[in-house]
Amino acid sequence: MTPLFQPWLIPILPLLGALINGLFGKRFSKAAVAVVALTATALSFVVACVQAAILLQSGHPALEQYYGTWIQAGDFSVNFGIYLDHLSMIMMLVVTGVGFLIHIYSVAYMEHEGGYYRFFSYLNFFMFFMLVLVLANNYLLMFVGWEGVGLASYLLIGFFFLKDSAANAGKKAFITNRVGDFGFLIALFLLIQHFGTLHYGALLVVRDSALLQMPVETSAGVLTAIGLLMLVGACGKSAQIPLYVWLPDAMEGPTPVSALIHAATMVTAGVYMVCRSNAIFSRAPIALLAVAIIGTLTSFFAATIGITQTDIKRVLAYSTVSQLGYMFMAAGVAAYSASVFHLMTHAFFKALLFLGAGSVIHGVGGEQDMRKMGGLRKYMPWTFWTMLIATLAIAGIPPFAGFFSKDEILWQAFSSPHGSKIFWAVGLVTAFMTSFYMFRLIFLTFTGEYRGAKPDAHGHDDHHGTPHESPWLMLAPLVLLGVLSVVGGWVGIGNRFEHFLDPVIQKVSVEQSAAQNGEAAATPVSEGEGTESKSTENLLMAISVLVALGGLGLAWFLYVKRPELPEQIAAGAGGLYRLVLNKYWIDELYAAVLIGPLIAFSRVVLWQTVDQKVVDGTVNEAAVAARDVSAVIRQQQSGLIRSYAGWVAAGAAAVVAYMVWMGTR
Amino acid sequence: MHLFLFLLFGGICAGGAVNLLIQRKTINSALSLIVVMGSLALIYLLLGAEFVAVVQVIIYAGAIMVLYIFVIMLLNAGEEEQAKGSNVAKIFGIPGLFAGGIIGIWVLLQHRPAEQGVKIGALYGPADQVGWMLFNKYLLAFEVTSILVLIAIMGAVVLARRGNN
Amino acid sequence: MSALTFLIVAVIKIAVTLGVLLTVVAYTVWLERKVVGRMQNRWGPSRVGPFGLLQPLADGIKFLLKEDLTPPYVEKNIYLLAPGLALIMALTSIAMVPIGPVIHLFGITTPVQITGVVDKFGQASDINVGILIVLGITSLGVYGIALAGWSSNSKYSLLGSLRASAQMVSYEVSLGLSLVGVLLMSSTLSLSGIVHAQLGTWFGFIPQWFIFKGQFVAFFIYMMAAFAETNRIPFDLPEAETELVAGYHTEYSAMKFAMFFMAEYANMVTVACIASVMFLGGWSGPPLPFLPLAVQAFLPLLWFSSKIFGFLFLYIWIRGTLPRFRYDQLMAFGWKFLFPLALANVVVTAFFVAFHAQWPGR
Amino acid sequence: MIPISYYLLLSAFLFACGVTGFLIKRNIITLFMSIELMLNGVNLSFIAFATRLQTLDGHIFVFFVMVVAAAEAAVGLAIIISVYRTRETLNVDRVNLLKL
Repeated sequence: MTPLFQPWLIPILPLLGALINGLFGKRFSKAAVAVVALTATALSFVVACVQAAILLQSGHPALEQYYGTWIQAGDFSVNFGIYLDHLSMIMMLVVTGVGFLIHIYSVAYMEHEGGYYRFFSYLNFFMFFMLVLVLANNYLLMFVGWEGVGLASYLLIGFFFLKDSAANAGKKAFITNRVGDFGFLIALFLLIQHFGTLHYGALLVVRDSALLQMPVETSAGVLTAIGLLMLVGACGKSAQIPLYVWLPDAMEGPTPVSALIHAATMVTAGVYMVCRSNAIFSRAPIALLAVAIIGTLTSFFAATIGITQTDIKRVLAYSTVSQLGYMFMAAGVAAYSASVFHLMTHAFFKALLFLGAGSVIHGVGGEQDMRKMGGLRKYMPWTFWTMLIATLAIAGIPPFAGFFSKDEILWQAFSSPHGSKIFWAVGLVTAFMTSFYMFRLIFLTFTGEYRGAKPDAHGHDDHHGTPHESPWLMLAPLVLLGVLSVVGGWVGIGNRFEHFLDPVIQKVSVEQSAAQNGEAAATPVSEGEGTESKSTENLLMAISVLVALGGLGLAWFLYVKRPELPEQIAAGAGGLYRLVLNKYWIDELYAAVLIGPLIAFSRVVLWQTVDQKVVDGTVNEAAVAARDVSAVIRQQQSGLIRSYAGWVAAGAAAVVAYMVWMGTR
Repeated sequence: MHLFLFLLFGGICAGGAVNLLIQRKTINSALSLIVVMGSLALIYLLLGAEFVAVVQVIIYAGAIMVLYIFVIMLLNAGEEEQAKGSNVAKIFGIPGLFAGGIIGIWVLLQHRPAEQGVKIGALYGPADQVGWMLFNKYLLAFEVTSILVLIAIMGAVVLARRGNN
Repeated sequence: MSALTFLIVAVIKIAVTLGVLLTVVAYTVWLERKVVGRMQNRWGPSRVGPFGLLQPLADGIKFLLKEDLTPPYVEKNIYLLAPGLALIMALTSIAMVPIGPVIHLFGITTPVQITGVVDKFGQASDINVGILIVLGITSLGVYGIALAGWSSNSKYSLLGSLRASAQMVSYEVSLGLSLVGVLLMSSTLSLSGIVHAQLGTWFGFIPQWFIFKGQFVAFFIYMMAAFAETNRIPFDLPEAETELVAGYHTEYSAMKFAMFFMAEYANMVTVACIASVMFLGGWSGPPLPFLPLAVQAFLPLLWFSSKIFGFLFLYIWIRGTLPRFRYDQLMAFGWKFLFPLALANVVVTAFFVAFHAQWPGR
Repeated sequence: MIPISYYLLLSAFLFACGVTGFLIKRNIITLFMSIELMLNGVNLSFIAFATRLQTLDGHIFVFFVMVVAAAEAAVGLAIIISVYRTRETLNVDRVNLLKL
């Protein structure tokens, strides 16, 4: 293997940056902190590019490197190691690349915030764990990264920890994620119990591994259980129903954090995990179906909420949830390539959207309500154009990146043997809504007249005065991401990307399929062949483009042509509107159904009964009993040496007497 | 002859031990103890343990008891004072002691028929053999003891030194 | 040898040795006064008899006739016990010392040593832990001094005996260790055995004494420790007359005082005996074949007494030369100089003994 | 030929005297001396058994007992001195702060 293959550098560099900034950053100037963080990330990106090139040139499906044993317990062992294949390569490049751009953006964005070094230390810290998650060669190491990004996410959501809402949002994200982790952990236990290893190679790749030899489960079985539990974990991390509630609140964090963690990278960890575990899911159709259903539902559900939100970041947050739902839907129909493809393009345009939103918020002095914006196009043209590109991308209008990936997903949902027309239909409706709310955002923010606070007559506070364009340091990442949002999807032209992940996908062999049922075995597993399906695909492509344009048009009609109409519709819809505006009262539902009873149960049963009466009572009674007994016994502890000696002598005499008695019996 | 010597020195020994108990003055008790040790050394000689006997004199009588006498002189420890103490010693200790002693004697007498006598000087215990055992079979114990003594020295120095303040 | 003969011989030996010893003690006092007198440019005793030679006799008579005072408030039993204890311990230890070789007198063969006997092979043998017994008895000698000081119920006495007991216990360590080298080389604890190990000469005239065989340092350690053990100047802190009047025997008078006095000088003689036995070859010496046979028979005794005399003279000489130490200097010297030096001597000797098996006796 | 039980009886007697002394004496120095007496009693039985069993190990044990006794005496007496300095008494019954 080439000596340049040193993938361990990729996670270690951000860790170094985090350590340097975390330990000494307080004494550094802001410039020095920024240099350290940026250098670490940039170097990491460069190394990642080199490693990717090595992988592609080597011709191997995967490269692996070991760094030592972590756990050794009987036959079970866990290593530190890095596993680089096409899947982790894409993730790695996205994480380091987008991460680097967002680091640049943050330098300017966080300029006036306190805890500058802390922020960059956390950010690098997050990069480290995200890369551990992505590059790990076994599930346990992946879990380390999984938990680590959770921690970093918690720290960064609660970055403005003086604000109650930020601190609470951090806690909410953390606790919600714990529910998911619970499922993931149990899945790992099951894997250990049934297969005795967590190593990707031994588990998922080696031809004769026990897992790959298992037949497809027609009814619920071990793999189904593992898959469903993994899905729980993925739902937590990737904000899917029913664990999505933390993501919108996570917008309390600084905007670059939302862009990096809650749009481009961390939240896609669930998708990555499902794709990584494709061998498991492919053999557990029920779990796969659950993935697809949850993904579809989430994407639709979040899109409806997105339509009514007025906070610019929350619209994007629900949009993220919705897009993640898309990815799950793709994974659920066994179109892992499409899923990862969308993951990549989404990382580009959603990061761009968030950064643009950040730029907007920065430009209008911290305002996040879209109703108080408007007409910003002339104040911040760069931001407008880049955001427009991102919006076109997410809406799925060719030739922007989102079109290719989203179209791929819809086609797979339609045509895949695991897919269904229902998924396709719901996805299409969602695409329409996506297009609608995204253009609603653009029109509300950038067109019409500025509705925010008018500039002060004296203009003494320019930060809260006239909206202004952001500094070039923030715009440069926007432009770069804008370019990527345009061209990022082109790799998918002609289905080139469709087979990109094939080395990673462990196809269900024919015999295993035969074990499932004869009908499925009769259909070719490799899908999408023949001119008929090609024409269908083109037709579907046209439909989805039309739908996207329809969303655009509706948004234009409602928010540019007849801006008074939305109010009337909202009033007309009445209850439905309020229901959607308040996010279906899901948070309140959780509070009433889960949290309230839990707290009441904890208070009455656990605290007042178990803890106070049983535990405390036992302890107290034990102490009281000990005190009472001691009060009697301590009489003999007179402090007089000779009385002690007397006791010793008496005891010795007793022992001697006993021994004599035993000896003469 | 040997029995006579044993009874003589044993008697002196026992008398010294009893005297230690009876005497009220600490110095007299100490002198009785020296007598006990000296007569024990002679009994060791009877048993053939000449090296042990001499060492008994040098270490016990010559060093340890000198230390006791020294401390008695230093602290001018005169008559024992009468104070009301714990009765536990009297209630349990002495009866226990008597019981133990009676049981012990009884056991010894029980086993008498089976026992063999000890000839005077039956075991020749010269210094070189003792030394050989000490530095071979019991080397570890010897070294550990040296550490113990070192610690004891340090402890004594620390304890006996007047406080700095 | 029948038991009766043995008993008679033993009694004779004891009587002769004790008599000689007491005479030597008495005349050591005379010698000291005379020599110190000359060193200080005065005459010393000169009135009683020629050269004052009868002075010890006169002293003895005086001690016997003086009133025997017993001060009030003393611990009477111990007060009376102490001088006897001191003297007995001092006189007993001479019993182990081999004064001469085996002699044949009136058809009886016996070594000139109280505890020595001749076994059935005609070899002289004595107690095989003899040197240890001497050390043990010497170590018991401290009781006389300690008890005397304490029972006198006097501050001077108490201070003196405190000093004495601390000093003697301390220096006993160095004293014992200085002998270990000799014991290692002779590989016996028997005093006559040690003397036998030093018989023989190099080149016909240099005697193979241990002092010439590498125990030079040990000899000087022994000497200094012995001075302290016997409470002699420069280590006579326990009876420092300028500070403590007379130290532990301040309250003693007449014969009881004389007993302490005799004990001290007897100890000096014992120490000299041990020194000559351990380091200077005991009764051995260079052969003088040119002397008549009758004189040659007495040569061992002659060598032995001359060594004792030389040692005693050294005692007196040093008394006339050196001032007294301070007490802390005394303890520091004992623990910080003599003790480590003696240890080092033991280690070095052990090293050589282990690596040169050709030493005599191995 | 002296039966070994004689030695053992003497040993037991010395030990018992030591225990009794420890129990009835009040002077802390006397207590230490009682301990020495007990140790001596034990030593006697060691030597007696060594002679009886024709092995020198008993002698070795006696040496160790002596060394330990010496160490104990050194430390113990140092403790006594420091106790006397602070409490001005040698009566163990007055040195009883270590209670309750």
